[in-house]
Amino acid sequence: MSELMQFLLSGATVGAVYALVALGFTIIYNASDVVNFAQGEFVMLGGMTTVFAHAAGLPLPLAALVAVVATSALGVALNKLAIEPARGAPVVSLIIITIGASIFIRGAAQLVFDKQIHRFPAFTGDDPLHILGATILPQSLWVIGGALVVFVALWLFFTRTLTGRAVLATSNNRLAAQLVGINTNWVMTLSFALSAGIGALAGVLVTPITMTSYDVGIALALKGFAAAMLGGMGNPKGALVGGILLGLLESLTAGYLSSTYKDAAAFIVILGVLFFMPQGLFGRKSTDRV
Amino acid sequence: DIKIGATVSATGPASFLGDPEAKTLEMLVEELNAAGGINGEKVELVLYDDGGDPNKARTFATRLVEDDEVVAIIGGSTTGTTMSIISVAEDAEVPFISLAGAVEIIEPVKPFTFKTPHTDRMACEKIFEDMQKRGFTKVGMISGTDGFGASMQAQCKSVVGNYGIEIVADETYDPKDADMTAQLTNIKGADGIQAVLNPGFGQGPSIVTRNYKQLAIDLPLYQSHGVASDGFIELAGADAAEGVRLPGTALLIADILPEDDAQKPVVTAYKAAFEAKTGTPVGTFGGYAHDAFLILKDAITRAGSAEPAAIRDAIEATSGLVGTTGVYTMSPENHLGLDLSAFRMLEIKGGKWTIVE
Amino acid sequence: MLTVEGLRSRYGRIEVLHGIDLHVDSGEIVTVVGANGAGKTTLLRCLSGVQPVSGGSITFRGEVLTPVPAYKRLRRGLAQSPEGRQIFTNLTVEENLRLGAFLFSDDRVDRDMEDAFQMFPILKEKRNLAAGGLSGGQQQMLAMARALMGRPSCLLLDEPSMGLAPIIVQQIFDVVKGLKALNVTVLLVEQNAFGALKIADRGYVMETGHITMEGTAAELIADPRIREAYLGI
Amino acid sequence: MSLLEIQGLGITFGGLRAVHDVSFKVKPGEIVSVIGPNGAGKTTLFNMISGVYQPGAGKVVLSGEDVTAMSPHLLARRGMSRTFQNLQIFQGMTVLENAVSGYHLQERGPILADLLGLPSSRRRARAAEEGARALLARVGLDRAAEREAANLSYGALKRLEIARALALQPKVLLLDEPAAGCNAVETEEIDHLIAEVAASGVAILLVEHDMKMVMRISNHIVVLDHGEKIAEGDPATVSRDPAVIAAYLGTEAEHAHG
Amino acid sequence: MKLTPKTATLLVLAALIALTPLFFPSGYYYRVGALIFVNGLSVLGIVILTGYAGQVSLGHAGFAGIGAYACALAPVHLGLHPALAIVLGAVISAIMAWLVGRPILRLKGYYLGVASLGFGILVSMVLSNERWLTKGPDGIEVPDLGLRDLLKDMGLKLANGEFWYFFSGICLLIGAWLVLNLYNSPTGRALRALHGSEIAARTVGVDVAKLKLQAFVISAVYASVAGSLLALMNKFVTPDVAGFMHSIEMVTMAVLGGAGSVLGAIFGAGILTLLPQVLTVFAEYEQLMLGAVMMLVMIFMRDGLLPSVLRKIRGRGE
Ligand SMILES: Nc1ncnc2c1ncn2[C@@H]1O[C@H](COP(=O)(O)OP(=O)(O)OP(=O)(O)O)[C@@H](O)[C@H]1O
Ligand SMILES: Nc1ncnc2c1ncn2[C@@H]1O[C@H](COP(=O)(O)OP(=O)(O)OP(=O)(O)O)[C@@H](O)[C@H]1O
Ligand SMILES: [Mg+2]
Ligand SMILES: [Mg+2]
Repeated sequence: MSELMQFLLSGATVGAVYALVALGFTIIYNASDVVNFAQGEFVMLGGMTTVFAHAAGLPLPLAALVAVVATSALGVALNKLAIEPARGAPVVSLIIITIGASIFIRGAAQLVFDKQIHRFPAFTGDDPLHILGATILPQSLWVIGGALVVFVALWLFFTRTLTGRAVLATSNNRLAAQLVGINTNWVMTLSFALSAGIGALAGVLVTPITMTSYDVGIALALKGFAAAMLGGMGNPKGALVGGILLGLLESLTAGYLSSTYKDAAAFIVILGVLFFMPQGLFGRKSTDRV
Repeated sequence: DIKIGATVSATGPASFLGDPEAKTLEMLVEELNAAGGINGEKVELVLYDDGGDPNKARTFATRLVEDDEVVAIIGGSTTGTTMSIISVAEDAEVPFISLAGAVEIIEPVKPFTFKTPHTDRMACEKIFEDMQKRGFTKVGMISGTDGFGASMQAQCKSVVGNYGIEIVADETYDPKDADMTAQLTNIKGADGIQAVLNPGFGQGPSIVTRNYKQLAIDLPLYQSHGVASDGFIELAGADAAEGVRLPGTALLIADILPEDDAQKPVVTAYKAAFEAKTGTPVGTFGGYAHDAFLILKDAITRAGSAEPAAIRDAIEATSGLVGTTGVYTMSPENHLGLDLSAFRMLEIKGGKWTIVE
Repeated sequence: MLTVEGLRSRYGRIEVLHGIDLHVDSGEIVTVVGANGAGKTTLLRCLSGVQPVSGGSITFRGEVLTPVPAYKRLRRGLAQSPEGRQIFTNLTVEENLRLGAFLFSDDRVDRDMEDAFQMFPILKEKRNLAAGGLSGGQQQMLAMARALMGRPSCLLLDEPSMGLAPIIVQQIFDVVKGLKALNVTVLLVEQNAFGALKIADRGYVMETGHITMEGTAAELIADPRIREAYLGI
Repeated sequence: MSLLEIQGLGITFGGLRAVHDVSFKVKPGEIVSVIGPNGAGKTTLFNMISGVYQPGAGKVVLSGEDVTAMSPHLLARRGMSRTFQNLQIFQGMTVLENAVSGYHLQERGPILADLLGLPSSRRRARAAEEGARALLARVGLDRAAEREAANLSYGALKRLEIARALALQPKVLLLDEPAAGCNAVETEEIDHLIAEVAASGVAILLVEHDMKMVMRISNHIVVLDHGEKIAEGDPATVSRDPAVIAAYLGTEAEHAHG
Repeated sequence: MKLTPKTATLLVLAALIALTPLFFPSGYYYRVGALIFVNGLSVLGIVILTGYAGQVSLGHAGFAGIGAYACALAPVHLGLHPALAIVLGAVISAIMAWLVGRPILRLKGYYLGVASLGFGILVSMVLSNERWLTKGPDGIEVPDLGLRDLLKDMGLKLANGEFWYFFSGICLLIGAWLVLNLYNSPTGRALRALHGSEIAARTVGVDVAKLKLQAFVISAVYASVAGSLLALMNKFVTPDVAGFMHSIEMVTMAVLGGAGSVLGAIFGAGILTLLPQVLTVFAEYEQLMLGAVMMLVMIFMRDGLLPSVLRKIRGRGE
């Protein structure tokens, strides 16, 4: 029993990490249909900037704020310098741009920062909390809470605000969006700022658990991508559920079957789900008619 | 000028290895040239970053021998990159000193291939020796699935029987995993388990150590030489790392080595220089590059020539050369030249490395 | 109100508008007729700013529009119901309409929406369904309604009757005529040239990127060339 | 004997009865038009007949064979072909290539032959191309053959779709608003084309809102409203039917005759 | 004879392969050339799958892994000649592609991407974790192809690098010839049609499911053969060959060069293979430059390098 509980807590922790990354994908995807493969780098920047700002003497909360703001600014710059000039390019080209950006950011990070592994102290100490015979670190609660908060915020944004609707409209039909007076460039800028900010926030939250270094981005982006697809790309609910589910799958497989093939099990489940639900769990079906 | 080539994994998944190696080589060449070079000739280092990709490593090795026409190659941070360089060096008859762990690199012996790190089998032996001394007979393993962890896991399993020890739990994790409590919960629950060994490098072992503490597992934890660096204590936290043992080199304990230890001056000098130059703590891996360069320098000096064949012969004749990793004595049958004594069993106490016994 | 002088536009290296001159006065309904590929759609796209202009000028209420980006033109009062409907297929009918009023956040939005629903009751029935599921004609109605939600002072309509049932076509033309009373100016591109000319004040004929004829609607309907080439009478 | 037989076809979308119990028959050489208000279910009916949607009820019988819910490519092999209300052209191909693609069933061969570029493969391709050029000329697009299809104007694309559908040399041709976006004169050209095709023995099922065209060329008209068949008969009967006038034609009814 | 685009492409390619060695200062260039050709070969598969049929795969390295490990394992365990091992690898890849493709090709866009990614990761996991067979993440040795010795016996003496340069060059030419044949053939046209509109393709009689599967299988064979060649050339292979990064690299090469055109994709393979070699002069700035080049190319040449360049040239000609 306590074993199962431990697996669940472990899965929830890891799942929340994936969910945070997956949530970061949603906004840019919703605005442009582009899966931003540099999303993992935003997470890395959040962690690394906090580490270095903290080391430079800033108190942790301030360092974290600096990291989120700086990363958002970088997101905006990415949009202005690389995505906007390529307007009208096919989606694959935009994806290659984001891959290029991720390589670029990683290359810059190893110069600006270093290639060491870093972490900073957990926000509220390292004394594990005990739940039904299992333990969880307080920082995990921060991560899980962070994922929930971001989810709720995004969900409200997309369903309750006109701006959120404008984001969806932009990806659905850019031309029409302009015709109804939406500044699509601004929507893109906003999306990149928000996505990058969420990514950085994820980095800040998870670093005390997972540690960080200049190259943690790829692996995170990959898992986050898988989680987002499992849940249905573009839907915050999908990102949250997909992330947590992926984390649970991994830890339960590691616990009960084989730790070696836990990633395999996760992907097999994803394949299975997509077989029956080709749009993921909560993905919206395209409603275009012929 | 004497052209020496190097290809290391300064970026990519193995940059923990390659980055300090690259920095060490650059630093040493600078130092050497400032001191007048070898036999009056300056040394030029041609350094490539293969990013941990064996295919790239082979291309760079080809480039080094065919295009840059170097007299020797240092590198191959990982076993994978090393293995793909070997045939290039052997075909071109250029001496090659690898910085990777696996035994296969030098077993069977190939004429031009050498290596500086201990083999992972030696690390296993050192650890099991210590476990045997403490009377453990049932232990668990949790290994990274990267080349380092997987290779050491396999080596350990092949020698563990010699020590009357049984592996009662065998778990793995992906090097990028964020949490290993699931695996550790299983290990914790294994029957009669007395100690746990964690082969791996990167952040994985730090996370394992922290999760170990979180789960309040009350058994001795052994790490591998893969994390032998002050950075590990910092990442895992002194609290969680308390009592962790691992086989390390003299480098880590430069300041507490007895004055009469032959390695003391070598490791102290390297540690001071490296930390001053890079601002990051020394680790075992930079030491491997240091020793490779040392062996090469020594060989060229003794050979009095920078011909690849002459250098090869001189490397094979290395004897009693004191490096950071240990004291090297090579022979036609032994292209590593280290023995178990090079490893020292270390334990973390109060956030510091101490020597066991 | 709207003046176009020497307007040129190209797709890549191929120019499809070779200097268009036309004007629409305030409160007027002006129609442009022409064969497939004449460049009517391109002209409207230039006016709404989604198509780059390579020469000439567009002046709207005394302001040169050329440098104004597309999304700002609705703020100036210029709305378009584009060719191919261009609705937001993934959003609901209501969301489509609300986005049509993206610039406004007052109570009038709800009233305008009720008006739209009154005009096209079917849209009210489907208000919470994804617009992509609508039938072709329903989508066309939505496109029209959405353009009206932007409270235009000048409305650009690209084949608004396409795919509509005859009874609705009649209604659309009535609506357009009714806009006149609200002092909304309309530039109407129609293949149903007869229907369009009947409600229009003036008309232009466009052939392969040139304006080849212009006149009052009555003149054009009476012109035998037009009758033969476009009205099929 | 009828070539295409629709028997009690129906489908619902989340509670909405988009089409309900619709039956009729089309004979070779006959032009049957389906008319009705927007949203009556005409396109949905087409989608069911052509295998794009799975009907919830009823049967589609083609040349005596039950082809209900059969995949479109199998229907194509049995001689059914269609155009789309919402254009479905092959982006990224030239106009000619779009038309040639219509010959797929005739020109296809073993993939290995195509990979190896065997003469047989080239022969097939050449034959299809010749046919396609002739068809493009028939719809007046021969001068645009080498242009990127995506760059054509709306009306031109409608005609390209007709050409592509004809390329299949169908026994049954479904046309969904072929004259949309064409002016009166252009519509008449399409009229002639359709009549010509029908005269060659093809059964044609037509959806169109241009009443002049419908009344001119239809042999038989089926009227749908809210998914159900509300009237049926020859043009003259249907256009005088008060229910049809109320639901659909409005005052246009006079024009159709005038 | 009229110079069709197909023969022109093949001639350009053949001339490049035959003539550039005249300018090679050292054997290293043969190695780089051979790498470009092998990468080009694997990217040709992507041309069919992505460029023609518009289906995304983020897991094609999995097939390269199968091809590579077939050459490492079959000669040792089955006593197969390495040349036959290439064939065996291709057959296994084809079968795997057929099995995997049937369920996943129903998916679209990113969903297909993630499903294929899953397949690639499964392959690379098996290669890393089944040590008893594959020797694990540190890699395994691959026997010599033996063809060079055969040529030597026939009196044609080539250095190892030279041999692989010409051998992979010829393989690339054959591969390119096949893909070019396909382009304007009925099947090629049907593939491009389903890219344009799947529903319309079906109504003109294209068996979309079957055709996608065929494209998937063919592209898998390309990746597999390229993987085999790479392994045989390096005489050593690690599970990295099947890794996610390698899959991404393939797609990037294709898109960067111009996925819809054979020469473009090969061009892309060339650029992405050469870049790391050229960028070594930037030492620590290498990654930075690589990323920047990728972004710049896609921003200013959105359809890929070669198509954009050609359009520029043609534009000036007019
Ligand atoms: N995206 C494009 N790229 C290149 N050429 C285009 C593009 N769109 C339209 N054209 C060409 O521009 C010309 C004018 O097209 P436009 O769509 O404006 O015609 P139209 O008068 O609206 O025709 P229709 O009545 O068929 O809608 C045509 O020759 C068309 O082929
Ligand atoms: N995929 C779908 N999802 C939801 N509703 C649908 C779908 N397809 C059709 N409908 C509904 O079914 C009804 C019939 O639509 P259909 O497109 O068949 O009409 P139509 O007769 O072709 O109209 P039009 O003349 O406007 O083209 C409409 O109310 C439409 O909203
Ligand atoms: Mg038009
Ligand atoms: Mg319809």
